[in-house]
Amino acid sequence: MSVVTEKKVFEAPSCLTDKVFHFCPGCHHGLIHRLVGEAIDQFALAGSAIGVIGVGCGVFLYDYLTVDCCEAPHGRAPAVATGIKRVNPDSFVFTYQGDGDLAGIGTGEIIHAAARGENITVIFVNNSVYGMTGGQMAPTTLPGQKTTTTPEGREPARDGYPLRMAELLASLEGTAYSARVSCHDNLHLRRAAKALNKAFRAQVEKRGFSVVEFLSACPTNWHLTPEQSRQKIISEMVPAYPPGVFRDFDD
Amino acid sequence: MSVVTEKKVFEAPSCLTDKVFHFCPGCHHGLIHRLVGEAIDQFALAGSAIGVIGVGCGVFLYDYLTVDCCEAPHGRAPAVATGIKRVNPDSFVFTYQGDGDLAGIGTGEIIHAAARGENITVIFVNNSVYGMTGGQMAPTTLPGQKTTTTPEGREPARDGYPLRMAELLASLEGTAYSARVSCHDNLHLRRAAKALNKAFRAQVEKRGFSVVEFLSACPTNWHLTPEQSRQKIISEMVPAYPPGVFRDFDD
Amino acid sequence: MSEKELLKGNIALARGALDAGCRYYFGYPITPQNDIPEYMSASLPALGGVFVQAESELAAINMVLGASAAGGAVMTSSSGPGISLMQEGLSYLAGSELPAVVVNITRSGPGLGGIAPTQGDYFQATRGGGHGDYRLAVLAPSSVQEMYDLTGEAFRLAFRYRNPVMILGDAILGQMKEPVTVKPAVAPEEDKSWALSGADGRLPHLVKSLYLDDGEMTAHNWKLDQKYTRLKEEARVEVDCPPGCSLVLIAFGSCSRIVRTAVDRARKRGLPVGLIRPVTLFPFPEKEIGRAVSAAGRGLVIEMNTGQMVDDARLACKGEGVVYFKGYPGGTVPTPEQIEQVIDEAINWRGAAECQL
Amino acid sequence: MSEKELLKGNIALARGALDAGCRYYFGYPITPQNDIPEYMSASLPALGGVFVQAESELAAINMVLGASAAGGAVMTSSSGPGISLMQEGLSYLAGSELPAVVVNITRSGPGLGGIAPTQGDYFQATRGGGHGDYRLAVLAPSSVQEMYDLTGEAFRLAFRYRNPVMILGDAILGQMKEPVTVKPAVAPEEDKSWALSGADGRLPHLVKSLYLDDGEMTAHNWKLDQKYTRLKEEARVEVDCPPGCSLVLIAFGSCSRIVRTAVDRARKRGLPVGLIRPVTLFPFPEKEIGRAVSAAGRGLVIEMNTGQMVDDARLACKGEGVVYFKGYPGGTVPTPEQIEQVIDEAINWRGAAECQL
Amino acid sequence: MGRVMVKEERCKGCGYCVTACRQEILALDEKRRNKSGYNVVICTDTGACTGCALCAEVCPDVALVVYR
Amino acid sequence: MGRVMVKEERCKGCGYCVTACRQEILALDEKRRNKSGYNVVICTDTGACTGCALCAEVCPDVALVVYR
Amino acid sequence: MDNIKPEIFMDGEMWSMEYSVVMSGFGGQGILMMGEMLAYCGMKAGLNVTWMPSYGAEMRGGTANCTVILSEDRIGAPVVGQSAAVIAMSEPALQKFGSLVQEGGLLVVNSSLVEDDHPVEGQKARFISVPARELAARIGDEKMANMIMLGAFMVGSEVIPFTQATRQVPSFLPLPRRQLAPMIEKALYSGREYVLALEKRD
Amino acid sequence: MDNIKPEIFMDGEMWSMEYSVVMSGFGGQGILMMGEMLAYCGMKAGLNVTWMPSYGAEMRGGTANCTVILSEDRIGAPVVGQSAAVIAMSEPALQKFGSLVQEGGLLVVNSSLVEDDHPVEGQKARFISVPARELAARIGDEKMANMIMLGAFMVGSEVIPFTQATRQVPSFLPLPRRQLAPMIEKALYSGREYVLALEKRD
Ligand SMILES: Cc1ncc(C[n+]2csc(CCOP(=O)(O)OP(=O)(O)O)c2C)c(N)n1
Ligand SMILES: Cc1ncc(C[n+]2csc(CCOP(=O)(O)OP(=O)(O)O)c2C)c(N)n1
Ligand code: SF4
Ligand code: SF4
Ligand code: SF4
Ligand code: SF4
Ligand code: SF4
Ligand code: SF4
Ligand SMILES: [Mg+2]
Ligand SMILES: [Mg+2]
Repeated sequence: MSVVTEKKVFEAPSCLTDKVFHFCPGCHHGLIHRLVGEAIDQFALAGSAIGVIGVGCGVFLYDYLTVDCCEAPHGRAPAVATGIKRVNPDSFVFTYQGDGDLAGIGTGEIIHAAARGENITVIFVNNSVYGMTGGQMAPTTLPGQKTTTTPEGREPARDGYPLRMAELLASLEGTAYSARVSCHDNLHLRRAAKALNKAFRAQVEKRGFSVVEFLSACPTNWHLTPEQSRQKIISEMVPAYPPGVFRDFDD
Repeated sequence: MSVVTEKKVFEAPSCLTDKVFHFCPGCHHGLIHRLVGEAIDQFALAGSAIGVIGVGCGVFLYDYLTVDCCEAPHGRAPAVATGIKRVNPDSFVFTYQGDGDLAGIGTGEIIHAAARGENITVIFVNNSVYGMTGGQMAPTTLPGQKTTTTPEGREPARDGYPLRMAELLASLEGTAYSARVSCHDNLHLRRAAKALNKAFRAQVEKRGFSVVEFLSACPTNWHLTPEQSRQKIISEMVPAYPPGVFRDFDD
Repeated sequence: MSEKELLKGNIALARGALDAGCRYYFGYPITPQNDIPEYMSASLPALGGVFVQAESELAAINMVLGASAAGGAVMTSSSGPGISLMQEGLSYLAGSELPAVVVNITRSGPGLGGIAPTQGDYFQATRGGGHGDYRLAVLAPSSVQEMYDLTGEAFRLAFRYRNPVMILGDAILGQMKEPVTVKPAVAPEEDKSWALSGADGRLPHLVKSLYLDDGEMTAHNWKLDQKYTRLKEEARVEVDCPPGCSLVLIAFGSCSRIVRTAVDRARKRGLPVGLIRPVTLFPFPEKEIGRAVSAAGRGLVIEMNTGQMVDDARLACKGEGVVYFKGYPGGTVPTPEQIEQVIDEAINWRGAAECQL
Repeated sequence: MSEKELLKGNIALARGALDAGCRYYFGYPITPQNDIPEYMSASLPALGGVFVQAESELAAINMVLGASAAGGAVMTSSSGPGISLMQEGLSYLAGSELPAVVVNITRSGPGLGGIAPTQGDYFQATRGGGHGDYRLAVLAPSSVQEMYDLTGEAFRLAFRYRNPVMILGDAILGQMKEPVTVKPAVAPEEDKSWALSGADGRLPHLVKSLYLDDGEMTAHNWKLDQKYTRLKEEARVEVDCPPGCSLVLIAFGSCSRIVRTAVDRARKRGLPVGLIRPVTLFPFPEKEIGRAVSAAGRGLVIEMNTGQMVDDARLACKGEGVVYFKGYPGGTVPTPEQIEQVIDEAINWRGAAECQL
Repeated sequence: MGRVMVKEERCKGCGYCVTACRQEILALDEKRRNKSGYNVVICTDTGACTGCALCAEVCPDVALVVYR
Repeated sequence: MGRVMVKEERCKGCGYCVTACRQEILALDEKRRNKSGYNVVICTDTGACTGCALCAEVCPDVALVVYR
Repeated sequence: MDNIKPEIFMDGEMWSMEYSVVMSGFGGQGILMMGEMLAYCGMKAGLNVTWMPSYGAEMRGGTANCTVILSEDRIGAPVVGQSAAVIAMSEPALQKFGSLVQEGGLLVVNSSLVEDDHPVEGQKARFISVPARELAARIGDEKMANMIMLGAFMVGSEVIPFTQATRQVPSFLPLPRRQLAPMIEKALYSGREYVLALEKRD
Repeated sequence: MDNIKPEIFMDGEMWSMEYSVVMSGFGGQGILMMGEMLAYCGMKAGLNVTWMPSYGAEMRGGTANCTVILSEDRIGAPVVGQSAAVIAMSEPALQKFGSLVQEGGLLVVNSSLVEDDHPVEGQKARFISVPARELAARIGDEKMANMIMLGAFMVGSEVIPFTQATRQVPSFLPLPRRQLAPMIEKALYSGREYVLALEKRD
């Protein structure tokens, strides 16, 4: 037993279940789940939030957060969320999507949800690969990065250039808030929490579409240890995908 | 008969057939067909060009230009063109797409073709409505504009904001050339021809993806006379969709 | 009785939806069904409902999925190519057991095809357009009145069985105007306690179709299968087979109207012919068709395609009686005279079971 | 004879494609077929071919359409949901009469379902996944060797008939390794004079499926229909029905392997059972199945779904003989013991035609 | 100096050329319609044509040929 | 002053917390594995913990609870 | 319904109490509305009716057409191969649809826009030529040409009792356009009188 | 093929010359490769073989398994309900797959990672416990634990003639990894010797 004067200064958010994450060691999906849970707690949304979950390693989010959830077909979470939000405008509707999901197959849906200014919040996990399917090239894969479908490294002239979604979505009029954050150290995590808070606020205050892009490690498909993965975020992901706020309804 | 010293100073491009266009009076599709034909003539591409035709009022382009053509499912012309170009890299491959086709259903395909730097040329006809299907709202419909599915006028908070595709595509690394032009007067038409020439050159010189967006009238679905339509381009379309070159491989 | 109105099929359908309580519509333009979204866009806001023109049919069907998951009475409509694009979503709707009404005012295919009336999407509608073991309930109106009535019925079935329901029309039914008696049925109160609304004071709800644990998916498949078996109670059919008829014509939708005319004329000429019109294509009225064809000995399926429902008719007969087929694909609507001629040939046919008509 | 190699089904399929001259691959990742794009991405560049990972299955099938229109020997592969997304494109390929090979390494559905082996996409593959009157040729390998061999065959059929061809496998066939004899067939030179290459010194070529003028579409539909009739020559089936057998089992793909084991065992126990394995699902080997079942009097279809091919088997029998069905949907692969038990029940069944197994 | 030739069956009477012509010598013939039912454009003062082709450039139906 | 509690069955031994701790008092226990087979993290000097929670903040598996 | 002349629309086929008319012209001439009004009046007269328009890409290039069928029996297909009557309001419409008219049927053309040499069809069918634009101009609204044609058709065909039909005009019009009713009635009468005068002359 | 002991894998079912083994453990332990090598050796011994891996989302959470079947007849399903043998290289693997072993079958566990109290299954099946990590460390490469297990399994089951199988190692390896052959052979032998020693002890 702890001494009586001791207080918990860090614990899991209350809307997080006890179930152990199925994610690989060092995978940031779990961390992002926790941040989402914290934001839900901060705004007291556990009773009104509805999560729309894209297909990817995050597909089991509903096992971890005690909120209503809906599975969306791969890439279509923004459309599904639109349907939900239009029926329940007072629910807090968020999507949780990987980079294959959002920037690949779901490009049309995310752009038009943003263009419509759909009052939803998008959690976007950019780990530069298709995690769940075993590490194929994603639209966000860096030039030169080896994946199972770019065995010699992504060659932009043949395989295309990476997409910077936070910037792209920020350029649309319906977007109230768009930011990119990273998960690789405490400083960036604090900024991430702040961005998420703001994105949530955008919806709560009915400002329009909000999105936060998280730079996230996939040690398994990067074939790196967790610590090496963290270093890769710092040295490769952050330069290619600079963290920052690209659109803010307060500006 | 004309006097012997007389020379033709303006006639139809040689790759244009004699068939009378099926377009409505004052519709700029025909004009854009002619400009495309002129560009094909200028680069002597009639024997190597392959057109990929989106579904829309322009779907019968193959009746008017004597080049090989392929119909694409609605919105998928950039993907079809990718398939053709990858098999025949020395053919000149262009798509011809409306704004519903390119900026609506085909958003994913156009963005990824641009991101891949696919060495094709896109002719994009922005008439701010779905012409062929009878005048429904397009992604490019202006705020307040009445269409058959926005009978009270497009209300951005409900129906979304217009997309500016030339700018959006210009922001992608694979894009070699992106410009917007207008069809409403001689000055703008000359700029349009120049832009088209440059876009063609981009492909001929293998610079990557090129696109020209044409502001175009749809008198029928705007419920205006041709002259009123021209005025609407000047007073409403041009301010909302400023003509200009947004990316140029020569810069 | 309220007075008749002269309504276009698509409009009658849209009004049928509104009268059945539909308050959410998501769709994308395509000929020949544009009247539906246009009418909905003009009507829904005033009813407190929502119309969204989606960026594509793919987006539309997924908005439908979301709206349905949230408990909304929701509809979309499209035609041929657009319905093909919805197949993944339809499979998800069925797998997640979500109620929704999906309208297909067909065109001729494959590909871009044409916009003339055909019935080439029968297979897609009644079995396996999308992946996996699932079925849609499929209703086939044959008049503008039924465009109105069956749409109400579609919403009832969708909620009762928590399953997507398809209305299969064509350009004739969508574009034509006919007199209609508009008479909203009282929609039964449906249990929507499963819907997503925020887990306030209750356990979270989950709408999903992913089942990875051992045996889970198998159990889910059998559960759905049982639902489709239960659905058989809802089979609807119009049977007009006078005693002694030796040939039963079978046709649905707009095609059945022309066959109706031909059958009436043939009877006036003393020919012993019957007519069966399936109103539900799934569940297929197999009992009635099996009974009628085996009694008459011969059936004759007329479709505006190259032969699709004829499979179901033959399966329904279980070999008791032969079933001939005559098809009119590609938008060339047959005339009653042509059908009469086919009836004559069929009646006089004395050769093998397979009759080339 | 070249030596055997131990190959994974997906890899055997990819090598079969390359050996058949496939030089263009467009696809999008999905379990359980990722080995195919991965192998293609590593192999094609060195062969002067092209691999493009498309942004979606929708884009992939349309890249396939373009590559095919340009005369390329092209393939894509996917699974369940991804194949559903390709339905519009497949309909266009068929309508435009373009050759292409499309692989479906199925998962269980509907919806996201599961990734375990099932055969729930039979309907979608054999009829009407997309809109309009069209058919794919469908091949159903049942071993890794056939994953290799039938892929070559698929390319032959695609070019011969200018039609998309589907290979229908599942996770067992895709993920399993077995010994394979790799022996490229000599691909026949195909006429590609119709392809798009630029109208240099000739009239322009046009690849299209839109037919709006009176009667054009109808003519096109009948033309396609005749092609599908011609395709019947290509029906392939493995028949093992010893004289005197009173029950014929019918199964395809991975499921047929288990049924094979069960049939062998049942025969050892003296039971008079036969086995038919359709290798082509479209064209369906209706003659052989009709003949065998009517001779035996009874058929028993075993599928890893809730009942799809059984329709074709019943149609093939034209009522001469009954056809029972037993299904194993959702990824629960049956054991030979279970099938043996079903055989026993079927053999002993003396009741009505419909036997609940 | 110049001359404009109207391909009447192509002309749809949109009037774009009328606006474009700086010489103001083009007009729609309100009395005559072509087979498709459109009033076609005519040159009201053939002598004044400069052959500048501004008219042909804006014609969406490629209905004009200009000589100089 | 502070104390960190490891939920061992959640910990996957990624080591992020080890790097994050400024007191350098966290380490992976190379000898012990949890049920899932991961080496779990331990606090090597319980007295030195400041309760700053930097470790918990970076933990992707929400395996740490911090008291102060 | 005593005003309906069965001998016109039962033409040869005793069992079919069906009368069909194909109306055609340029887009903007009000072809579809003309057909709708006929169908509406038929409905009000207690008949079964169908109205089937051209739609979709057919309409590009500025043509429009519709088919109206009136019948005492239920109606099968709302489109026909051959039609009891054809109304052509433009030259291309006459070219395209004129040949659909049945032997002994009725062909009504807008002589304001159609060259006046009687077409081949005129030889097998009754031919009525109406200067619709001029007549419309005379009553002060050129847009009423379609209603002039309808009036002419109604007396020419006698498929619908004229006065009874004319009384339905106000209820046919949606509220915001109801003030047009008097003008429409005037146009219908103008068409009627033109034909009656013609018949007297013959 | 005289080394194959039919009594082991024909266990009760005369008509089935089929032997199946389920191999399981953490991802990264080389489970799939271990199975492949067995299948390859079986193929080279002239047997029909199938190898079926876990795939897709099953692999998240760091587990891996595969099933190998060897048979003189053609093989039906490449997966089994009950298996003649189970190899478990981790505690969760044992928990999940241990119960699949048939009555009288063979259970081989990696005692380096599995707690040493004999599981229930040990009571109905033959149980071989191999300290694979320690043995691998002893030959100088901890990554060889899987090959140690395979060697142990091969002698324990006698499903494949050991020496003949071992000779296939070089050709099994893809060229760039062929230099690993000696180390692998060493590991196979180490596993074999451990089991032989055990058997002597018993
Ligand atoms: C239509 C469709 N296509 C493909 C898949 C297979 N699939 C599942 S998850 C996934 C991508 C996962 O990548 P990402 O979205 O980046 O998520 P991550 O796992 O990396 O977090 C794919 C392609 C699918 N389920 N549905
Ligand atoms: C999948 C699919 N959905 C819808 C349609 C119907 N459709 C044909 S053209 C078109 C849009 C035309 O608009 P646009 O692309 O802007 O071209 P425009 O006619 O205005 O030039 C639509 C929705 C179709 N053919 N296919
Ligand atoms: S595969 Fe990558 S994204 Fe998926 S759980 Fe593992 S580390 Fe995370
Ligand atoms: S509808 Fe519009 S876009 Fe189409 S041809 Fe007419 S004016 Fe042009
Ligand atoms: S060529 Fe110039 S001057 Fe002559 S008609 Fe045309 S615009 Fe007028
Ligand atoms: S611009 Fe062309 S189509 Fe228009 S009026 Fe002049 S000549 Fe005729
Ligand atoms: S709370 Fe701070 S000092 Fe204590 S272990 Fe964690 S990081 Fe180290
Ligand atoms: S960060 Fe969490 S999961 Fe990683 S080692 Fe530390 S406690 Fe364990
Ligand atoms: Mg990812
Ligand atoms: Mg448009």
